[in-house]
Amino acid sequence: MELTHEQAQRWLLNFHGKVTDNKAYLSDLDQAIGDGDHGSNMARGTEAVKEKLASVTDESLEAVLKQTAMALISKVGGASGPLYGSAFMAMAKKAKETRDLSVLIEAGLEGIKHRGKADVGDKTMIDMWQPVATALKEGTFSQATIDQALLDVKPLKAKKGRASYVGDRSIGALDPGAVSSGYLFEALIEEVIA
Amino acid sequence: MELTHEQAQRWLLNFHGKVTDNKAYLSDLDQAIGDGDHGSNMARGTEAVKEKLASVTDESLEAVLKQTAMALISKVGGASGPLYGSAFMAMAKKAKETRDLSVLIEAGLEGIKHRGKADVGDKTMIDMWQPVATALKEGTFSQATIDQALLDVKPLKAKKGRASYVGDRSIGALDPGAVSSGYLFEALIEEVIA
Amino acid sequence: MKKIINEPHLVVDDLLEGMLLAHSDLLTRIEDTRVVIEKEKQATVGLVSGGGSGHEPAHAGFVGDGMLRAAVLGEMFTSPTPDQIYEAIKASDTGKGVLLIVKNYTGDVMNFDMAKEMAEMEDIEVESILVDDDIAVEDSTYTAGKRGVAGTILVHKILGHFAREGKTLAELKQLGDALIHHIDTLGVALTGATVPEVGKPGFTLEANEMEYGVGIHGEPGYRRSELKQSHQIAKELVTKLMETRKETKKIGLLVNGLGATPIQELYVFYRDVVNELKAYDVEITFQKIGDFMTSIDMAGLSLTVIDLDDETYKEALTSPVDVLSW
Amino acid sequence: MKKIINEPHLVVDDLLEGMLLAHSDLLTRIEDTRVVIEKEKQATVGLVSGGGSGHEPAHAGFVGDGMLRAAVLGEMFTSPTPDQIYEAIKASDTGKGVLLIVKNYTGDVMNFDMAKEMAEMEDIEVESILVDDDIAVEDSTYTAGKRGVAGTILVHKILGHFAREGKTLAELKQLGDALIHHIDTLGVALTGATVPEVGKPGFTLEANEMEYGVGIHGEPGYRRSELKQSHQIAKELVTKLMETRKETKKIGLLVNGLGATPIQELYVFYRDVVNELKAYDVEITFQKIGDFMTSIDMAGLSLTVIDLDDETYKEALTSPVDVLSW
Ligand SMILES: Nc1ncnc2c1ncn2[C@@H]1O[C@H](COP(=O)(O)OP(=O)(O)O)[C@@H](O)[C@H]1O
Ligand SMILES: Nc1ncnc2c1ncn2[C@@H]1O[C@H](COP(=O)(O)OP(=O)(O)O)[C@@H](O)[C@H]1O
Ligand SMILES: [Mg+2]
Ligand SMILES: [Mg+2]
Ligand SMILES: [Mg+2]
Ligand SMILES: [Mg+2]
Repeated sequence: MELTHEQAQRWLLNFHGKVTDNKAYLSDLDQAIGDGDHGSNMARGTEAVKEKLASVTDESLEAVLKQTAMALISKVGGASGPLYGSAFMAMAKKAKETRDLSVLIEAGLEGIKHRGKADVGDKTMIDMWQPVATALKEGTFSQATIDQALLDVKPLKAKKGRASYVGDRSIGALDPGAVSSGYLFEALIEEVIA
Repeated sequence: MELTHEQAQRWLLNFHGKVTDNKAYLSDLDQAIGDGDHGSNMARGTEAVKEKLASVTDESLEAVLKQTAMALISKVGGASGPLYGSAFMAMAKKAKETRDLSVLIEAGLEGIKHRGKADVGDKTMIDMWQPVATALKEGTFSQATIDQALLDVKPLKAKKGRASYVGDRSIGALDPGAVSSGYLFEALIEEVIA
Repeated sequence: MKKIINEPHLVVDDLLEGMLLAHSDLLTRIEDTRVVIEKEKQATVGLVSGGGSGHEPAHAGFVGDGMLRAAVLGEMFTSPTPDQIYEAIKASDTGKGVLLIVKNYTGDVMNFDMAKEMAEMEDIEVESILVDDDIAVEDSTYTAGKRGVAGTILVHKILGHFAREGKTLAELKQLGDALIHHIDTLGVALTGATVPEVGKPGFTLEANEMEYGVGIHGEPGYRRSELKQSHQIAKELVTKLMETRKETKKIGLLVNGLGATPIQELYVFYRDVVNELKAYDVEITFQKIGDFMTSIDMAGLSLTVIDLDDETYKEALTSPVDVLSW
Repeated sequence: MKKIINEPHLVVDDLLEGMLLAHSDLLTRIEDTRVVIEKEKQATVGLVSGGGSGHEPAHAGFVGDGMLRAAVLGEMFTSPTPDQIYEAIKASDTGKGVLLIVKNYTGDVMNFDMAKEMAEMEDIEVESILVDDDIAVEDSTYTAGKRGVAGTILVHKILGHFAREGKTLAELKQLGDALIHHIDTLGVALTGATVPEVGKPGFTLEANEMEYGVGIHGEPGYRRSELKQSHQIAKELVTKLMETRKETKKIGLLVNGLGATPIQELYVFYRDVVNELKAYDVEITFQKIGDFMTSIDMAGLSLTVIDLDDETYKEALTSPVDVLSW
């Protein structure tokens, strides 16, 4: 499946909507095992993405993804800013070669892993990106992929980011970055796949 | 009625007992219209009086009163320290001339008024000392004098000391210094007059 | 009551010990007293201040070259006793006399007066200045007069400067008496202060309440109100403090935290004060932001305004000093 | 949440504005950024630090001659973004390169790294030091590593001194990497910290509870316990901090308030720390007591120990600086 720049625009606007609606919930999740700012961080960031996209004149997928990356990098801060930013920057680079959605998401995932030096099972957003990337490649991606990933992330013990400081207390909790990434992929289903 | 130095000793020890027993109550009264330390101040002071009196070798009324004054001045601080201290210092000076109880208390009262530049009706310890001094002179002093003074002090509005800052809010409250002075005169009844 | 302390009745001794352990290069203690005195004394008039404890860093944090010679620490919120003040006076005199800087509270006034009487009997020259900068309190025959609060620190600094310059006791007394009319303060609280030995706050405010015009011993103020935003508080305080300043062209500001207020809030508030002052024809030529005269663990702050049209005040405020907390 | 602020999302802008209004003689702001930079730059290596806001006076309070060249302020408890850090780097370079002093938090590390990459693309020489003094956290493959907390201030001071002395970027990097192994910190909290936009504390402690080993962003620590007395807390912290110091003969101490702790408690605690240290064969040759690296309005404190057998560290810690909050 190919991703067009119009689709990408709709996808990111939809993501902004979901994050805005769930800002308090994301911060609550972060307060339990982190520092309680993931909701405000992502709301600020996706707001900036929305503004940036409104003024993108270059009608290319690469431009949409790159502007998204720049907006996230320069507005979010914290851990999630560089991570989401690196994901979209990697996707933008990959968009020079291909518009294949599964390849792009795979590139984004690699961007996150490279920037955060984390991997599957560390209880981070990677535990959402990885199953989604795999499912996309295998053609099995659906809402069920996201739901399952959220179930799977809960019992993990955090080994990266702030949540690693609470040790065993992180077991049983949802990871805020995995949840916000879940919104990203729900938006993808709604705007691109469905 | 004459005051002996043994009586004075018993009087002051009894006063110490009453203050110690009612330390928390005095501080509570002070917290309502002042700063909440009158109980600790007076407990610390009368404890010092007790210690000082145990080591008084000069068996004279003047010595007992003077040592009491010194102990109070150097241990209480706040407003009540100089006031009680000045009262006993004035009584000690007067004891050079006379042992007459009503004259001595009158002298103590003058000491307080002079030091604190306050007078009857300002809602201070003077509103206890004045009626007691008058009653002693007129030979009518009894527990009823103290009880009546406490009733009379309540409706007054404080014009001196910390309590003056709360303005009308002091109306209806007991004045902590009047109450501690009430203990002093109850002790006088128990040890000297009864 | 949540505090990092040992036995509540030991707080004053413990903090004093800590202070002296930490700053033994600068400060020492007169034996068997709670008097903190500078180690190196110049042959100038000695400035002595003090009062109840609980206002840290006041007053010991202002002892040193260019400010106070000695500070007397009373029990928590309770003025020190005359014998202690007397020891401070004696040790501070180098033959040039001693100036007492007293905050206007009944207890402080009486205890410092008695100490002064004691010192005069020993032929030490002593004068005193009564600071009463708190305009929350009416100065009338129905009160003990306005209270001395955070503005006292500015008196320490200015008179300390002039003492170091070699002014005589009589000159300092005159300067001080004139100076205090140029300093006004107003405070607000979000919480009461808890004296360790009492164990509960002096007054209680609901989660959405604040109090205007509090003193530094947890005395309640002139109005309880719902919690306001910083700019609204700034407006009320600035309006009241500028009322009597129609002629003033230059002012200095002191934003003082009351003990539990984070520095970030002091800076937010300072911004709003400067904003409010735009409506007035004054220039801010000096400012100081931090914890100087606290009220134990009270959340809140005070704003002090000092007239600085007299250039010597500004000079005195900005000269270097060797103290812990200026 | 009781705070003297305006709209919660404006706190960082408001406090920054207040700070710059108050200290325009010393500090300025890079236009359109939240970067605070010293007005007069020496031609030395520029030290740049920063992080989330809420740690005031860190880091802007340490900008000036002898410490930092610039500080980058992020949102409350959120590391600043790479573009802002990059602006700070650019403005801090005088051709001698720039040293980043970063507290070890995933977000800070990544954002500073990205900024470093951006600067290197512009041919600015940049090195970075990662401070991880918080021994409350295990440094293992199962954590993001030890955190950077109050000890960072000592790194600012020591490297700031050496930068002023003219050391090169490579020398400073080497000195810094060695230095961080000599600094350890442990913190305790009596209350959580409330991020203004969140409106409730990061964690809640009962009236009789405290937490050992907290971070400076309200991260919970290693143990919750009933409220202890100061000397008991001192014992636990000193024991843990001295465990790795069998050979050390001279140490420095930093007692740091976390935002809502009155100075009086810091001094009580300092006394107890000195008492506890009597059981060890060490001399305390430097000490610092106050609010340096706070956690918004958290009640609590941290204790930092630095090895000072190396005399140059002591010299670097005590040289004069021209900053707001050292
Ligand atoms: N090293 C890492 N690799 C991948 N994701 C990470 C890493 N560290 C943190 N995260 C993600 O970032 C999220 C937290 O983001 P956020 O709260 O915005 O930043 P911060 O932790 O700086 O406050 C976590 O829930 C987690 O999913
Ligand atoms: N000017 C004064 N004259 C007489 N008594 C006074 C005066 N000022 C205060 N008092 C008395 O002192 C009492 C308060 O004493 P205390 O609480 O020990 O001191 P402080 O007010 O300094 O805390 C008041 O209740 C009042 O009776
Ligand atoms: Mg977070
Ligand atoms: Mg009282
Ligand atoms: Mg008192
Ligand atoms: Mg954060």
